Amino acid sequence: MMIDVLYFAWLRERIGVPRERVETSAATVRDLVAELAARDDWHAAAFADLTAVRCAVDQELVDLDAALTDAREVAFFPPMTGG
Amino acid sequence: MMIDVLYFAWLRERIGVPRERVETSAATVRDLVAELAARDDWHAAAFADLTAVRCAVDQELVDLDAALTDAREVAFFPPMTGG
Amino acid sequence: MGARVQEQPFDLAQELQGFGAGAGAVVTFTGIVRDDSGCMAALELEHYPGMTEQALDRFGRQAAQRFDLIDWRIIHRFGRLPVGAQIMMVAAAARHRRAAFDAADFMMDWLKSRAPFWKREIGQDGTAQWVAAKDSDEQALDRW
Amino acid sequence: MGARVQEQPFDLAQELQGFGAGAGAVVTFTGIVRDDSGCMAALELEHYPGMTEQALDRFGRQAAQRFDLIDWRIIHRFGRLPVGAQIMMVAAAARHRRAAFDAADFMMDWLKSRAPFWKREIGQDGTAQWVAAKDSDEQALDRW
Repeated sequence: MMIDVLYFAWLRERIGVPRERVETSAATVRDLVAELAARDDWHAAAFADLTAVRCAVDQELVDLDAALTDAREVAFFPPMTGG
Repeated sequence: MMIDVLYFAWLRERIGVPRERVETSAATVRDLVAELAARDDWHAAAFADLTAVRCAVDQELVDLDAALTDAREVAFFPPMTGG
Repeated sequence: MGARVQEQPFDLAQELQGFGAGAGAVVTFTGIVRDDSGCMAALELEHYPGMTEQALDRFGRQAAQRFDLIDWRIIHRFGRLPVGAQIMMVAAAARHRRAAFDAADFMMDWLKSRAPFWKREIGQDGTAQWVAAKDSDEQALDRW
Repeated sequence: MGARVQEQPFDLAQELQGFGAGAGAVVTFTGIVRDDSGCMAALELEHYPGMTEQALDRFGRQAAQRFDLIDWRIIHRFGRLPVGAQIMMVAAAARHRRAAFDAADFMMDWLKSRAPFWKREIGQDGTAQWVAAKDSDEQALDRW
């Protein structure tokens, strides 16, 4: 399936793009992260410490073991600092 | 000594005046209340239930056993309802 | 910084002009005349001139010290206030959120049962009834 | 009632025009860019368009239901905000004081660690540094 992957804050900076379209058959977010991290050094650096990474699937916060069934948009970002 | 005695809210209504000047030798607020309550039926009614009466001496909240030494102004009123 | 007692309305926006420069957090509370029964016309507030100003000023200064406020304001009205009218406001400015929230709460708790105001509900039929103090307001002071 | 995400400043007074008719208590919180180090120029806020609006709207609706609010509002800015500028505001209108305070507190706690914003401090020398999330903000959610 085709998924839009979005990056925010320092994940966006490390990877160098705010979004990319990827073809994947990953079953879970964690599987997708493994595929992305294998792409190049920048992706690997961004995903080196997963305790510092949060994720949303189709704009809903989920944890890394969430399924990707029918997902169209997956976003990765650091812990949020609103308010 | 001469003291200005002030009444607020329903104490003012029951007694019928907002303030009066009294000559007293009362040592404490409680003594003063006893003197005032003996004046007439209206004063007696106003002071019938002392659990419903609060007091300030020279604009500081005090309890009924507070001394009246050098007091110039004593006020009686129901529990406050600010805010 | 400061407390005021007045009959006329106040304007929250105007009160906050230049309020709390350097703060990271500003909390305001505004109390409004509410008609729960459906047959109230107004609230009439009596107060103790002189003592009221002193009391409000003390609550503000205590809050400022306890919560390290950058700025604070208390305004309380008296007289006849129709349903929907503002009764009073407090504002607290602090570096951090928690202090601003707690200071506003603290000032309100003291105002409720230690500021010399007495409220009377005026009905649409002209009847008047004194509002009784709530035990819960008295107990709220134990928190601080 | 409603949430808004915008780059331009907001006017608290204007936001409160006609806000919370019938309420007895209105609490507002305003967050302001604070310079603790003495060498900060601005805060730069990045957000996740689409998700942000949904998240703020959900926090507001949850607060309204939980605290029986008469009205609520959340406004959050993004972009470059100089020291002293407003970052965001929440307002809660309820019949009673406690509900209005708690609802504003509740919305703030959710905003702090569940609204998709990321802050970067821009120094007077042009350097930029991401603001780390605080564990205490995360833990604050356990209260609710």
